[in-house]
Amino acid sequence: MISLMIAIPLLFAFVSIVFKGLAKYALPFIVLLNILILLIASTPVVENIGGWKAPFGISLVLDDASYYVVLVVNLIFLLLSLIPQIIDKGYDTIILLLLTSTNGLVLTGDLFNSFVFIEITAAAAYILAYHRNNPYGAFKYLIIGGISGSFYLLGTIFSYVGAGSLNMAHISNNSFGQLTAAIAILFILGLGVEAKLFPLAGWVPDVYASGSSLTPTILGTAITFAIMYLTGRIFITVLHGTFLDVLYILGLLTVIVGEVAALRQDKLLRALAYSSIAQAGLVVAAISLNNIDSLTGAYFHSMNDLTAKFILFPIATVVIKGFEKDRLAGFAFSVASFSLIGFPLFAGFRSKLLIISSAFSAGNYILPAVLFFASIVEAAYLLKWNIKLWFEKSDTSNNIPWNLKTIVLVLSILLLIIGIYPDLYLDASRKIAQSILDTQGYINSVLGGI
Amino acid sequence: MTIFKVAAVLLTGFFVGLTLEGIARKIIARVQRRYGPPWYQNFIDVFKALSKHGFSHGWIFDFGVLMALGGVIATLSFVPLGNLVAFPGLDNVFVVLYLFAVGALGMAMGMVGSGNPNASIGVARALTQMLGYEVPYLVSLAAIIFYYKTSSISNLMNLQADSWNLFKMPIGAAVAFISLMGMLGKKPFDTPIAPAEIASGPMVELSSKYMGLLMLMHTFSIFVEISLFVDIFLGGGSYLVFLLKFTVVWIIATLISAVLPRFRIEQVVKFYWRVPLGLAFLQAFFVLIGWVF
Amino acid sequence: MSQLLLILFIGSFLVYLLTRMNWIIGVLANIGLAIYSFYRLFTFKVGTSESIFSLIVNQNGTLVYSELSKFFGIISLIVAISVYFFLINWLEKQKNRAVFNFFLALITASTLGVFFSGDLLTLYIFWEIMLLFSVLLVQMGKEDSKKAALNYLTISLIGSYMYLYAVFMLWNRYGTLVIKDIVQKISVETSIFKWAVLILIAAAGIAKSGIFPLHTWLRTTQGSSPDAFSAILAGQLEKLGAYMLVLTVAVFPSLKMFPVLYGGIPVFNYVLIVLGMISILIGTLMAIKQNDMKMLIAYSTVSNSGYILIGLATMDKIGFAGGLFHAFNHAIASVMIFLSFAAVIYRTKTSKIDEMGGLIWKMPLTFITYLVGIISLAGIPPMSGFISKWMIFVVLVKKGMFLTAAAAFIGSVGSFLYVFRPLAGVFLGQLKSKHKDVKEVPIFMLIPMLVLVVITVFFGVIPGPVLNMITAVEKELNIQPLEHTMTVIKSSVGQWNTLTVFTMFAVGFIIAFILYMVFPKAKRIPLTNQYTAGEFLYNYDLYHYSTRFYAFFERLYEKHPSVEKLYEMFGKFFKDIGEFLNRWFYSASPSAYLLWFSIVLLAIFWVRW
Amino acid sequence: MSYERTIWEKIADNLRSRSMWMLHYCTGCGAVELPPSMTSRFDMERLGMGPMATPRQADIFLITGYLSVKTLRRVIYTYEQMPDPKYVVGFGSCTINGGIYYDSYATINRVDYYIPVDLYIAGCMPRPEAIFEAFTELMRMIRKGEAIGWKKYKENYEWYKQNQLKSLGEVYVHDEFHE
Repeated sequence: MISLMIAIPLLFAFVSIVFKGLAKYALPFIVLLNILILLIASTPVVENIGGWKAPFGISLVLDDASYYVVLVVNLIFLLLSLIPQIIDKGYDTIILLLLTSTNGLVLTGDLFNSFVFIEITAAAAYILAYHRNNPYGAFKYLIIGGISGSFYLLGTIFSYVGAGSLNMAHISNNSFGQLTAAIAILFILGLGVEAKLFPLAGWVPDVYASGSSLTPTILGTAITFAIMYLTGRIFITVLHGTFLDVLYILGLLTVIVGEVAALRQDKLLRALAYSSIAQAGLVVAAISLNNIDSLTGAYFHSMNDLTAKFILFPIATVVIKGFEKDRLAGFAFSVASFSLIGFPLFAGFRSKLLIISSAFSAGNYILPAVLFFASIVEAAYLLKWNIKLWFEKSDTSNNIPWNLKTIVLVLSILLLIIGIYPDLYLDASRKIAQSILDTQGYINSVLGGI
Repeated sequence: MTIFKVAAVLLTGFFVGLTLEGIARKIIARVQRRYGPPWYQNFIDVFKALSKHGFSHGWIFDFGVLMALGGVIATLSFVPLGNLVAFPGLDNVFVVLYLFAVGALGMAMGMVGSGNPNASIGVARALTQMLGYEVPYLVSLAAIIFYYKTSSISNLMNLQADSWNLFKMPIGAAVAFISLMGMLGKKPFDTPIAPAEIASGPMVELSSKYMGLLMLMHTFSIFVEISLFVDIFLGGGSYLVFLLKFTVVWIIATLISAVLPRFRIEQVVKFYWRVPLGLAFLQAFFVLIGWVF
Repeated sequence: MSQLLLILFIGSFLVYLLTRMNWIIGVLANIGLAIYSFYRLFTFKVGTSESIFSLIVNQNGTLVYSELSKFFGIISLIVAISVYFFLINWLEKQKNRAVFNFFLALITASTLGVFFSGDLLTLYIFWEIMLLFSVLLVQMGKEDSKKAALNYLTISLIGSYMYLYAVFMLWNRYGTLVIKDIVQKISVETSIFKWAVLILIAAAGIAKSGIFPLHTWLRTTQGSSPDAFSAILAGQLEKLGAYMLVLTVAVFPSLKMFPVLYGGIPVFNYVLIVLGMISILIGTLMAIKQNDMKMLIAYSTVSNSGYILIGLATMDKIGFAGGLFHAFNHAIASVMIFLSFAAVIYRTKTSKIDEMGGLIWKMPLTFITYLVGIISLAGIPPMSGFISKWMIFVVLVKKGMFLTAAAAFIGSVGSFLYVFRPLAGVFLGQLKSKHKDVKEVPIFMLIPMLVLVVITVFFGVIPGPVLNMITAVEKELNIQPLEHTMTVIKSSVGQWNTLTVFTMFAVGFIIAFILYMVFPKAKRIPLTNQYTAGEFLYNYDLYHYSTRFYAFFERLYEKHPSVEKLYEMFGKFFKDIGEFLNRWFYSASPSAYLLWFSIVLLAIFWVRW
Repeated sequence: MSYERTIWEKIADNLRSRSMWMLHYCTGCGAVELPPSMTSRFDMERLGMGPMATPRQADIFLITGYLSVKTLRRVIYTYEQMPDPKYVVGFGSCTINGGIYYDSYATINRVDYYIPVDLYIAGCMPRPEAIFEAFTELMRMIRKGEAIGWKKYKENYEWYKQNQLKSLGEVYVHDEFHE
């Protein structure tokens, strides 16, 4: 059943090449179909493609973690489909392709299969990066993306050599001595570029700030969330937490560098790009603490961040001058930026609180200090933009389409509600954290008790 | 009962103050080998000034002068003269010094209210000079209060029955005397009233009656300052002994001021915050480690 | 209490809607809210505690109504009511009024929230709400208020995040956040832990009340924020800093926790006293230099916060009472001064001292408010300001702390200088020709000013009621209470009676008045009839001494190291790093990306193998 | 001729005679005679007299030399700034009849036409003895109430004003640059 979630969008992607305008209007129905499948399926479901049993064939795993991640990703695509005007002419097939590969990325239980889906996502991302003629940025992203893909492949090959099979559960089942170190390094580099870690995330500002509202909205939210899930899955479930301290250091570096670089930006989109780098770094650092609270905090924070980014990026690209005309968009923009900074009564505050308390209980005093430094700098430049957009005298601001305005408003109210009753996001992220952490449960459900 | 005491204090301040000012002019004359005016010359000057028809610059000008004279009279009533103490328990050192500031602020406000920039420059100089001499004075007083554990002037007076503070804390007394010269506005420190530079500073627009009231205020303030010094450093004693000590201190101050030229205003603050303040801290340090003779 | 806070928050939304309709009704609603909460403050029974929404999963936020919160609540509401009354006419010239009113109502609500909060996290939440909305309010001022607002935000955030760090350290070690339980646990603590926690908590108080290291935001924020708001900022928000300092010094029993260093003062308090001394000196010396009158009073706030901190940190029955009373006096005095400045700016559209002069003839009532305000701020006897300064002097001298006493004396005499500069430059002297037709401010702006004048004079003469409240606070924090009657203040070193001082001043004034009436009446001459050494003057605007008023004194410390430039350097340093990062890592060529890629690979290899 | 005076006026005049504060209008060569009269040989202070910086505090207005059209304006302006009762003493022959410059187009020959002068001291710069003789004479006049120049100025103010305008054109110079 769940393989349909990959097959149908792929099918429609090819069909849409033939009928030009079809895909843009089919997208919502496909996503609704996916969500329907998800609602029917009760976790955990393991589906072996082509009938081959687990360690040999490719198996799609739908346990608590991947269930919620796929749900969130599909919801984002649903929201994206509700604002068709930002999807330009040829790009609806790319969006469908992206949907297929993200679903595949999350659902797959097989390492090589995840490599294939990462490559497809990356390919779709290169084309998206080219949106609104940003050739040099896309080219740079292509080069570094290709290299990281090859390292990811090397990692899969090494783990195949070590464990004898490509199935994640099977790999995590038997340890292979000092080979794990090599595998961990390769995976760090493979995922590092996509997870926007410090030295590897050079491409992010040029791609996100290329002026198109489609690229950052989808890349910054859905893809980042899927990659965060994959990092968690590989480094904790599969590799049992080797080299997590390296990830921790890279994550901290990313937070500091992302914030400091953001302070200097004089264009809003670039500043938001740096902010997403910093938030990604923070989530990676929280994941690398490797206990239930920090993981919950990490995913809760990642969800808040993607909700806020889904509001900030479209408004930032559409609204050039101030909010004099449309106060609602301004209200949503302010709520999103306050939640990003972590002011109380907003969603961001709850997740930062959780991360800090988990860091303290884990006896780690550095992460909170870095987090506070990051929030101070973030507050400085986000409020600078808020003030500039709200209170600058400005008459030439093109008006925001009505459907974008409603979505953005709904999301900002959602942020406010989460701020006071966080159960919606908190339970989801707690379930993701639990299922990532208990590797034994994952192995039993996939390998069926061998 | 206190009304008579207060009246006695004020009348002493008036008569003794003016006669001593006359004597001071006589001394300065004799220092300059001149014959000098009669001792009652200041009485004549005050009443002559009061009897003339002057000019007023509006209600703030009058209010300032009245506030000045009223503030200084209030301060004087709190200062014990020997054993003549108007308010036994309430004469706190800080209260007297900061009540004195009411008079200073009143005069400053009135004079600047006249609208003449000479007055503003004079008042700015007076306040800066006050910043100069007030700090070492207060620090040396703090040392004494810390040593005797009381800040009421009459207690301080009675506690030095055995030997005067002048001998117990000579450095503190020296600092207080230098600050006293600043307070009196005598020659080395009379930059605010420099007649040559800013046409007698704040007093530039003071015509008849106001000039008389300001001369009265000046007399009372001199009386307050020196009686403070005498009470705290020279023991005080009975009323006549107090007046004798008062005259001696006054004559010494006049002799010093008769021969010294005028400081520039920067030099005043720089001098006060270097020499007297250093000595005051030294004295405080001695008090802390108990080196009191 | 939570019910009152709920009413206030919902009320502020109501105020927003009302002000959008008609701004006078909105302001009246705001006043109604403030008066209602002022009334409710008196009806609450001290000591009650309620729970409020829960934040961390099993931890329930608590609200406690103690004597301390009553005292500070009353101060902030007096300030709030008088400024809201002032807004009835002033708000006319302010753009987007609805948002202005809305934020003001929210700030008052969150300030009360801070005073009521029983546990550290609820305090942090209200603190952040107040901070966010005050930043949004500050930047509605003049053109450079945007930069000032960001400066204010950064420094306040540094303070509050250090505070949050301490909260989590406590939460991690003791598992509870309620202040009462933490106090028991921390007083038996031995290790370095309690030093770190208290310094971090004090940081929030230092940032908010503008003590030495974190004081640079005050000048720019007060200088450019909307005039009515700078009154709130000085009166209400500084007192939050004072409340936090009371929290660190008195609620956390510093006497029991730290070894006594000198004169019965614990080591930790001595560190705070040194900071207080430095901020007094900086505040006074910089205030003397300022030409913009609002920036001048901003620096006087730095110096007076130094006094409050020194008063509180001595933990002596006189000193602590002096610190609290000075918080009260400084709040009332600085609000009076800022309201009179707002009135002057309302009429003359400029806040530079040397562009004005002689306004007393056109705005006498504003002048009287300003005069009484500076007499109280500078600590001169008939007004209430002197009583608190007297207490601080007495305790410093009694404990033999001569360096601090010298700084306090410099601060108090220095305050004569810098409060006199606007008095002479703005109100007295020659009236500028362009201000010929300036009229007095409308009646609704005068009422709050004159009410504050009455309050200051009344508490100057009969400080009884305020001192009773302070002794109640001292009893609650088990410090030995101050002995005083309605008008006599006793201390182990000496006592004085405020009423006799006032009556003697009145007697002296009457004597002078009699002398004034007896002698011949003086002829009133116009302002331009001056002694000009025989010269004929044509432009009397120039015949006014106010630019570089204390030039000779400022020359003494002209080349002083400036902390503001230091912080600007830090800001620029961060920006340069950002520039470097962007150029080398982010907008570099693909080959550079590969270089960094391989460097990461090598680094991990080198480290892990 | 002296006006009748109340008892208080008599006492006040007595006091005024014993403490006279002077404002020196040091024009021409008369000013050089004043320092010797103040220093130790002659000591003006023993009569209660002393120099004052501003007209507001001065009783006597000493004009110590010739007056030109330009300086007369300043004299009149300062004279009107002095509080009543005020006395003017003309110093040297220049104030009496213009002295050695009597025939110049700019000199004012008789100060008396423009402001009331109570006492003249003859001499092409009188020596200090003459100054003291004049001052004691002025003290006697004040005590007797004969020094009533300031009353005369107030009573026939128009006559004085007319004289001043006749010779000066306008007392307060209006400068078109500044208006």
